[in-house]
Amino acid sequence: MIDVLIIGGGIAGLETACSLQDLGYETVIVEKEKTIGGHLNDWDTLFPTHRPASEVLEHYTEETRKRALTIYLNTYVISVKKQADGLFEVQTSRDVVFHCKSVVLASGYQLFNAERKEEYGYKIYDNVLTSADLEKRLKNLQGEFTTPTGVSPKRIAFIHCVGSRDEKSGNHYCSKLCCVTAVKQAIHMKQICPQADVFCCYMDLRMYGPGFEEMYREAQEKYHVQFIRGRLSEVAENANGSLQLKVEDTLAARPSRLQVDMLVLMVGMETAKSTELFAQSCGLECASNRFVKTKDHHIGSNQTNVDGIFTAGASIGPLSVFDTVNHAKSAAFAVNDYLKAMK
Amino acid sequence: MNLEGKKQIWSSYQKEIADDNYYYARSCIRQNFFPASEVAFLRILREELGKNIFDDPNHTTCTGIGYHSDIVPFDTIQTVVARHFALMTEAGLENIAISCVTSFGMYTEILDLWEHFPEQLEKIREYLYKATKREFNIPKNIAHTSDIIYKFRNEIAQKAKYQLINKETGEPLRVVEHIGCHYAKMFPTKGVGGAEFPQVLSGMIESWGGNVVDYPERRHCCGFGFRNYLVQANRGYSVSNTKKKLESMKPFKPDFIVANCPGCAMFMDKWQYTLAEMEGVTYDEDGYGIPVLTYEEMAGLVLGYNPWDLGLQTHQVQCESLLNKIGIEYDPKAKYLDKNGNQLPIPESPMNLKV
Amino acid sequence: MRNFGFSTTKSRTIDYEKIDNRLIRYVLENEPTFNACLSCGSCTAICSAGNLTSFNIRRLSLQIRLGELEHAHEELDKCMLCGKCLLECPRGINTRNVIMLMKKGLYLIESESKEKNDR
Amino acid sequence: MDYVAELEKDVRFQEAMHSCLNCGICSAICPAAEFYNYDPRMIVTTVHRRNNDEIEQLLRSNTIWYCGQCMSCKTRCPRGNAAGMVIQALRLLSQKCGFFTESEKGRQQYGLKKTIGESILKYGYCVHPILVKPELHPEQGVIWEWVIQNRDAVYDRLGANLYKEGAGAMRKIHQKNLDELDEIFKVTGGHDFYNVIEEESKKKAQEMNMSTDENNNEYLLHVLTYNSNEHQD
Repeated sequence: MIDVLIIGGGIAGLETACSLQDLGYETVIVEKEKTIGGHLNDWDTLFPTHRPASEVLEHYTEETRKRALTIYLNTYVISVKKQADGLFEVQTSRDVVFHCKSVVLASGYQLFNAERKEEYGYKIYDNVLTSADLEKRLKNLQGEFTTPTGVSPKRIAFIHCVGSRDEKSGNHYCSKLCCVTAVKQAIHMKQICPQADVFCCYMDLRMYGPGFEEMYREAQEKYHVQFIRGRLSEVAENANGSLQLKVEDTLAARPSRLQVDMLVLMVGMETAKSTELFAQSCGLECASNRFVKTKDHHIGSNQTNVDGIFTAGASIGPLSVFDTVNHAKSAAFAVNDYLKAMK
Repeated sequence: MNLEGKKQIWSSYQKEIADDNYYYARSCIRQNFFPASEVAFLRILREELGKNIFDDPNHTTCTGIGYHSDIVPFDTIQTVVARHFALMTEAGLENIAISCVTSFGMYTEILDLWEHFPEQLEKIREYLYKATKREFNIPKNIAHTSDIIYKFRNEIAQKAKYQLINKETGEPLRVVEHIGCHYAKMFPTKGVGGAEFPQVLSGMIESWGGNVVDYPERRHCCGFGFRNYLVQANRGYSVSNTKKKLESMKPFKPDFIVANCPGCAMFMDKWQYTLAEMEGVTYDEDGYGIPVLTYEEMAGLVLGYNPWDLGLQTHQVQCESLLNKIGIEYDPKAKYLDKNGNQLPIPESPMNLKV
Repeated sequence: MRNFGFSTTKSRTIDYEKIDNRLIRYVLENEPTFNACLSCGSCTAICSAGNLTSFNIRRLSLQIRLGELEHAHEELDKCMLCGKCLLECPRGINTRNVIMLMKKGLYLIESESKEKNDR
Repeated sequence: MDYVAELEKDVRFQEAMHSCLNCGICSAICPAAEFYNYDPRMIVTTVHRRNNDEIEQLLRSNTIWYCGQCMSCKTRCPRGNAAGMVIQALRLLSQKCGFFTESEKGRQQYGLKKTIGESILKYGYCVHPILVKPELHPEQGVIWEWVIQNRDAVYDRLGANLYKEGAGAMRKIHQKNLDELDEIFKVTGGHDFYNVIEEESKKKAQEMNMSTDENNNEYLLHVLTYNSNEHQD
């Protein structure tokens, strides 16, 4: 009998597992991918400090190794059944059935598929990227930065709220991390392409975390990133492969036209498809944004409507690395309380 | 430009288009400016495709232009549209084929409204009965006439005499497609390919050998803008919007423009004349303008119909350069003959636009 | 050319290809804090001149960023240089100096183009 | 009058007016915003503020008459609004209240009623060759002039059935069908609405010292051709 089965080997799952192990519980992580670390593997640097994401990954790799955590890679959960005795039976793709006292859902999020915003021409116009694509490009960058069509960019635009605060995409909620990611990436682009004009088209700038506002100010003052208050309406391709953007400058109350060499779509976070399926299979309640609904928004954000199933990280909604690590730590305490009460 | 991305979008917007047995709703603007296009449409359906389509003398305007000029109340246009449904029902038909894009948008909007507000549908049923003693069924399928040509584009391609290919160079013609705003902008799922990358015309163009030109202002309105054209004092809006499109497409050197909306086809043609006469500008290299076709004319040409039967002589921008590029055989002397072969007077030439 | 009773209209669209950035460049070079403007409108809300006239310092700043200088001169003359905006700005921008630099920069641009014309 | 309450009775308003994010996605692609001093976003925000005086001001202004009804705004709005449909509701109310004659662009409703409006009932079409007179439509070009000069022969050549019995393009709409159309206008308030436009316009014409006689309709010519050119800032 395992104490805690953790679904997801991203930083939320790893942090929860480390903390629970330290509290003396036996844990097992199941991860559907072939490596641990989740989305962090694809990320170049983290806001607001611009530190390499690999540093955080290395930290968790080391902590995981030290504790010799049990991790099943390439394994996904098929079903979770709560039995009459309150214990869980978890079926996985490995033909292994796990029996455990509690489950932590740390399955995270998925990025909005930008193809759904047809008017932005993602996967149609070559120089339209997502924020995640840009991170990958930066991570693997060797030599001079060029756009997908091989141009050294003179003008770059970042588009906030792609697949967020948008009923047309089915996501009415704010993804909250895209604003600060855009500012981070804008600064990064200015650092490596100082000759380029960089624009951010935003609706509201949500600089909610420590160091965020400071970074925003740095983008304005030190890097001269230009902020246009307006949401991108459509993208089209010019004869030379550059892009024409149409966006209202709402502060001037006039339409504007912007020609750019590269466009970066700040894609929002959605509940992971696997989380949705999992929630259905074990009767977890989801909120109107399709993320898992927490039992109490303020004082029970790790608990769900099913006793014994807990959440850690972005399965409850868009969270930063900072938020995720904290949420995962508190998940460990919530599980601890539950298991203690069980004895 | 990545075609795979477009195909992905197209696959999610394939609407159902009836196979046969249509009630034909004519268009005020198309009948007026392109009567031969409606003739060609019926000919293609009946003679080339062997379909049954009923051309009813009893239907009237849908009043859509009046409605969007805000002089016809919403209840009134709904009842006029309901009358057309009644005529369709009385003819024993269930599928309606609409020639006008404004009408198509209206019919779509009205059906959507009735779905959300069933009490509105009941009210209109009462109005129609009170006014005409007629009753109606909701159509099973509504399609714009360009949807129907799109549906049978491959059948047409099999019968084609010509392809949209430059005969001299063997290169596909560069075609600008223009979709009427009310085709899919209000209800993206009701248009083939959706609102952003409509496939209805590009599907025809590609099946018939041409290449579609995607230029930055492709989605912009032709500039009709109802009251903005209908009232002379406002026409600056109309021509300025068309100019914006023409300027944007110019660097792509299109061989011709094709539209599925009758008004758009007319404006893109006539405003090229106006701009040439008013400002001395043309949007091709040689000063003749870019020929503009309706999709019926495009289909007719591909099928080898006589260009003068299709009414190309009534276009302001002359189409001969296009006919020559494709290698279409035609009799230049027959351009201004009447039905009985008598010579009509030759039209005057514009000051600046070359003919 | 023929008169049709109407003519094409100039587009109101802001075209970033064609922005005249002479004045804004001058102001930013000499008062870099102005880069940090949030367009929040605090300055305008407290503005003495704005409460009496149509003067809108937030809008004017934006117009200058967009290179629209036609009305800048007469607008700037409406400012009473009371400096209340300076107290209000959440980003601590020296708004008073910004106004002064706008005036000075505008003067420099105007005299430069006059010189060109005279030549 | 409580204008918001009036607007809310309009189904189009109910369908198209939700809370606004002020993101400007509508204005960015609006053909009218590009060529007029107009911003559909501001229309929605003004109406959303529910200030009766502000709405009345809007109903009396040129602003609501600039929209070209292309409905491009409807495609894009992230909240499912459609400024173009809110405009329709405002225009209806402006006419019902008689405010439309107070603005240059609003007064043009008379011209639209006199041309398109009357054509609908007389010919059964919104547009008819008889109405697209080259002298009123010089922009239609020399070929259109030729079409009109040789009207019957050209339409005949093109397979139309111009103003004749039976089916076909531009056929004469049978009187019984025109009667049905007329009856629909009677039952659904179409005629009443035409009358409101007519009466309010005549009042205004009198005020402006212009005749509205059938033979010398100065006011009609004025509303169709006058442009103060004050529609851009």
